[in-house]
Amino acid sequence: MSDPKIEGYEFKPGFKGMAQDTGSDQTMFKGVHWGKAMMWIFLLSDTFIFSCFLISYMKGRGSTLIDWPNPSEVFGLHVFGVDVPLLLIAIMTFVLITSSGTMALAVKYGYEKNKKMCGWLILATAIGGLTFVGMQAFEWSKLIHEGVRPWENPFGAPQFGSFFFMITGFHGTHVSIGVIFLFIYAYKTFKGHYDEGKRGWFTSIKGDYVEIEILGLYWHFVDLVWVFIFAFFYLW
Amino acid sequence: MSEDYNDNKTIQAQSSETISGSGSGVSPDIDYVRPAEIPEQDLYHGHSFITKWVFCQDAKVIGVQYFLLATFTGIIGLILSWLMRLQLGFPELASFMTAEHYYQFVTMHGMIMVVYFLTALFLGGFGNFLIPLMVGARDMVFPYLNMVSFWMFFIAVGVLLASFFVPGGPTGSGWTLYPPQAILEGTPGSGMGIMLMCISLILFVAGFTMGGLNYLITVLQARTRGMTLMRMPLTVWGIFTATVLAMLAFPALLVGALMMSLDNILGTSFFMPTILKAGEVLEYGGGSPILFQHLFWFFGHPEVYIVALPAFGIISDLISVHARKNIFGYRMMVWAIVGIGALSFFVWAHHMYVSGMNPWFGFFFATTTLIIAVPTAMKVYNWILTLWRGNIRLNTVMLWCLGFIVTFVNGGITGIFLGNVTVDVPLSDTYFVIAHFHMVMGIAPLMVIMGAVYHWFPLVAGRFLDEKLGKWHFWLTFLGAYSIYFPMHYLGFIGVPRRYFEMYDSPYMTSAVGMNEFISMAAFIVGAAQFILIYNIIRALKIGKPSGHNPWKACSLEWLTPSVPPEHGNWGERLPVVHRWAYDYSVPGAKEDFITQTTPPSDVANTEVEKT
Amino acid sequence: MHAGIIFFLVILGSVLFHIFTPWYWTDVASNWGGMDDTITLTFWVGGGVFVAVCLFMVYCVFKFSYKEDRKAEYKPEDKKLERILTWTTTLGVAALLAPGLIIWNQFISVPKNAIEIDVMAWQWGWQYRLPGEDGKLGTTQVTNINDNNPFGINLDDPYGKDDVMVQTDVINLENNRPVKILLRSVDVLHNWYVPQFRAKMDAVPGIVTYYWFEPNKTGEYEVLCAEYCGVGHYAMRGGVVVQDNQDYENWLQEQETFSDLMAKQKLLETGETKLAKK
Amino acid sequence: MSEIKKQEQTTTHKIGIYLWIWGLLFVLSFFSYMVDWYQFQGLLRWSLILLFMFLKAGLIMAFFMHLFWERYALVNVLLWPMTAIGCFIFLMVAEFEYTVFTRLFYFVVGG
Repeated sequence: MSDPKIEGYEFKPGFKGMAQDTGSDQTMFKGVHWGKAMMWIFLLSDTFIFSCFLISYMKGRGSTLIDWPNPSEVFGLHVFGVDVPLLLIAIMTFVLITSSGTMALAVKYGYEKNKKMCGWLILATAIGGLTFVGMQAFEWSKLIHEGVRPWENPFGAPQFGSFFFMITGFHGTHVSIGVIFLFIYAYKTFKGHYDEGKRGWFTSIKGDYVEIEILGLYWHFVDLVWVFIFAFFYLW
Repeated sequence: MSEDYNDNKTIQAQSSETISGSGSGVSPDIDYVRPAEIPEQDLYHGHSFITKWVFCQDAKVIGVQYFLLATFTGIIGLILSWLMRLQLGFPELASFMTAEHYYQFVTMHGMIMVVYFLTALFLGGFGNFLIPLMVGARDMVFPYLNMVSFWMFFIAVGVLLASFFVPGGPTGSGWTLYPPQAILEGTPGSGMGIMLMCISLILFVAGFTMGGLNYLITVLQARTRGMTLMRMPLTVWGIFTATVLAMLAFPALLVGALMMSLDNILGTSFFMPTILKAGEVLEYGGGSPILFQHLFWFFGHPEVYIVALPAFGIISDLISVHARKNIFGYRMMVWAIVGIGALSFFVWAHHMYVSGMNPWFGFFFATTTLIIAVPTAMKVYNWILTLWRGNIRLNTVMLWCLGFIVTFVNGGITGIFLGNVTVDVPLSDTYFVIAHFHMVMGIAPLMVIMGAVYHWFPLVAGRFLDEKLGKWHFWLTFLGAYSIYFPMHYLGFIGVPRRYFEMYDSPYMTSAVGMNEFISMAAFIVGAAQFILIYNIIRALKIGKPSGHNPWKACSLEWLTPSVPPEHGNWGERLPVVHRWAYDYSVPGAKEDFITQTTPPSDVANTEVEKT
Repeated sequence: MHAGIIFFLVILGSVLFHIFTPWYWTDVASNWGGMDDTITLTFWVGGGVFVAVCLFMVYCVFKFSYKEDRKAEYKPEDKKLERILTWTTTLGVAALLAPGLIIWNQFISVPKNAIEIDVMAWQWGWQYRLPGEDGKLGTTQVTNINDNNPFGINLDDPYGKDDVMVQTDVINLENNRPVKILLRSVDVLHNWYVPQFRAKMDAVPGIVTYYWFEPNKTGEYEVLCAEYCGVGHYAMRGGVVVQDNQDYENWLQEQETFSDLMAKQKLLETGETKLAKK
Repeated sequence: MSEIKKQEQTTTHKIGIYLWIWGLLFVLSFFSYMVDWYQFQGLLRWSLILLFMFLKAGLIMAFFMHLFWERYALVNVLLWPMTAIGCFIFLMVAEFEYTVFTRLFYFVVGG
């Protein structure tokens, strides 16, 4: 994204530009919408939440003397007579990445004011998210059926269940909130709220396609967190 | 960038006003400030009583709401501290109090004062009121979110206070809420009490996040023309940096509170190892209590600076205004605030030297902790160097500032005792710690709050607070508080551990009895003295002397609003344009002893003002 | 003006209080006199800074209080002065830090000849275990604890058999012999703290923490719990008796070992079964 | 203002770049799944997991979240706080090793 044009302000690249932007008046992030800056800072804060979860998980898993269950087996599926390790998780990962891709395209079409494409892509993203949540529900019920509880499990260290339900639950909550907002935004896109600058339902801020990018940031972040959970919880 | 808030007329009006005050034959372009790059903010103006005063979106009203609610909880905390002091000083008079009660009061006093009083007051109260005014914004950038933030805080306080009325009472696990005892029988409020505490904290964090995003984006993205970061008053710097810390530190508290709730309700074992209680092995195992302590202090240490940094910032402004002198070494002050803030994330385990963590951490954390002493000391030097060759008005506000310097230096020095790992070993968990942190993050910030109230009350209400009452208030508070906490250090030297309901009669502790009685007396007086302020405020609202515009002759923007007190939208028709930093006091050659931030350079061309 | 005088009196009062205070630390009774020295050092440096800063402030209040015709100095920055102050402070802080780190290094490295003592804490009391002839403590598990095995010693651990059990809250120590305190808790956090020995450490359930000291004054001392552990926290006391070599050996002889206890238990059980048979 | 608007409209990225990144993410996810499928163990497993994880995270942040095109002022504000997390992770590794050491030594192995 090349820099926006600002009257009376000349952009410099790289770290020089950083020093110049920081030292300038009015805004530090040049050309960045208030809402977008807010979402970034919020995501930074949220990153710290997930980091604390994952650090706690590391500390918990590292200091227990009971063997940690092998996630590859616990999360394996038995399909067509063969045991496939991590099958469901792999599918979930692919679904989430797919939805992340559609979201990225939705943002692009949003900025091009392509209402139809943008709306359909957001809807596709929402459906992807919904599928993910559904599969997570399936995974939870499967594990609960096998006797995994937050306080115990038949495979090994009790902390396994605790951390599993807590971390995936917290991530799942993020996905669910995202899905709700995706549906709302899809509705608003199709209705043309962003074209005509219709004010929001509560905040009375005028609508704009930048809101799609803001929602996109959130959605990509959810995907980003899943990358880490996938690596640390399922593969490690 | 978008046209959300676009109001083309205003933008045009602003852009055309690139040259202002081009009179007096000076070359006009020294007054040039580049045009506005942010469109005018469109605000929701309340009409009814509810939208104007209850669910209000005006940051100033929200600030006052925060202030009042925080003060209310603070008074509850104060009453709890009276009860504690009654037990410690005159146990025979406190026969109604059991050990359970005592520990509940200790816990609630600590949590209320640190989180629900000081944090909410500095960031929610002063932050909301001052940030938009000081950076020249019409309001916070997301007024609706700001309103929700306050009401979340309101609910959080409600939940917290509700815990007084549930079976078992509020939690009595100390404000640090250490598991395993926090959720085990044998600690008061280990069922509902700790649950409500965790819920309340989670709500507080959620609410604060909404407010904090507002403060940050307002400072970063909504400054007025000419307002660079290095021209902001230090108050804004302090609150801004504290908010950054809060945004990054509260997550750890949130995670800790959530995990402990799960341990409590679901019986998970995040923090719970195998435990034998009353001859029975509980259904826990494998968890690590130290993990909670790490999470808690990863939040807890930045939290100390969340309280301290706004105080640093505000005090710098107050001293500068009332000493009629620029703050000495402004850039050093800014970098010190930022540096202290950044370092505060690398020092947390100095609260845990004797917690049984990996002993090698002692080296790391002692070093990082003492490094923080350097920028902090620089700030102290700069405050007193600002007084040096100033023209000090010895009014109530200045008295609070001087009181702050004495208490803060005292508390800061004892901080070096506790940060230095070996020195900490005999002193930690004793009254020395209590005395230290009350001095440095109880009394010192309180001095700042009081100074700030006397300083900014004219802006909020358009009237002065009474000076005579103010002086009584100050001397009672300062001398009283100092005589509470200064001798208390020596209890710590004797080795009296903290959180003792009764001292019993260990030979070396009997001498503490007399001191405890004295401290309790002082505490009652200091607490009562605070009601002078409440009386003073009520009195001033009715019959206070009207203050008019800029009564202190300050340079910073908040005093330059067209109407006092400022209206919704702050600036009337046109946003101010800033040409200098907020500290041009006593510039040689200037007509008056202050040059406001909005004075264009051409007006003061004949003075020796420095370029900022 | 009055303000300046009162502030001056406050500073003066603080200094006088420190000089004449009847409240000060008890005589150190262990090798950690070094901790007292670091405290004293910090006191001199820190106290000096405190007095200097505050007196300077008082001076400014006297010298520069408001006069209509005076104009304050206008000097935003003084690079040189700031640099000097920064470096002096850094040096001072480093001078305080260095001895602290050196003594901490001693604190965490236990001498080889230290006798290990297992201090077991619960709500709200203490008991102690000493290694027997083999000089080693047996491993433990919280789940093993019962009336016959008050310390939860693992029965299959050969080192545990001869462990000496002191099932009271008073422990005897030998004068001038380093002890390594191994802290263990079965329920919540505790802290075994004797003010005269200066050192302290939390007992954390689920792990074993340690610290060491060398008592060097015979006598009786009181043990306090220094980490909040529930409503009984303030009443959780114990005792230490530091004795000379001979007295200590005598005391040690009288104590019961784990195998004694097991034997007694077995005797009791067989007696009971015999009784039941009759 | 209107000028800024026009500027932004013309600077949306070509669809190709998104599709490319999308494809790369699939490939990387597939690779990291393969790490488990072939049951690599030990150092190889961990370094591969971390490698693929950071590559994926980097791609998402840089291109999907547009961080690659943002100005350094924003990028640095977002990335520097991670040092605190890094420090936290590093110290917690030392901490759990110490915990597990005391547990093994005093509760299991002894001597």
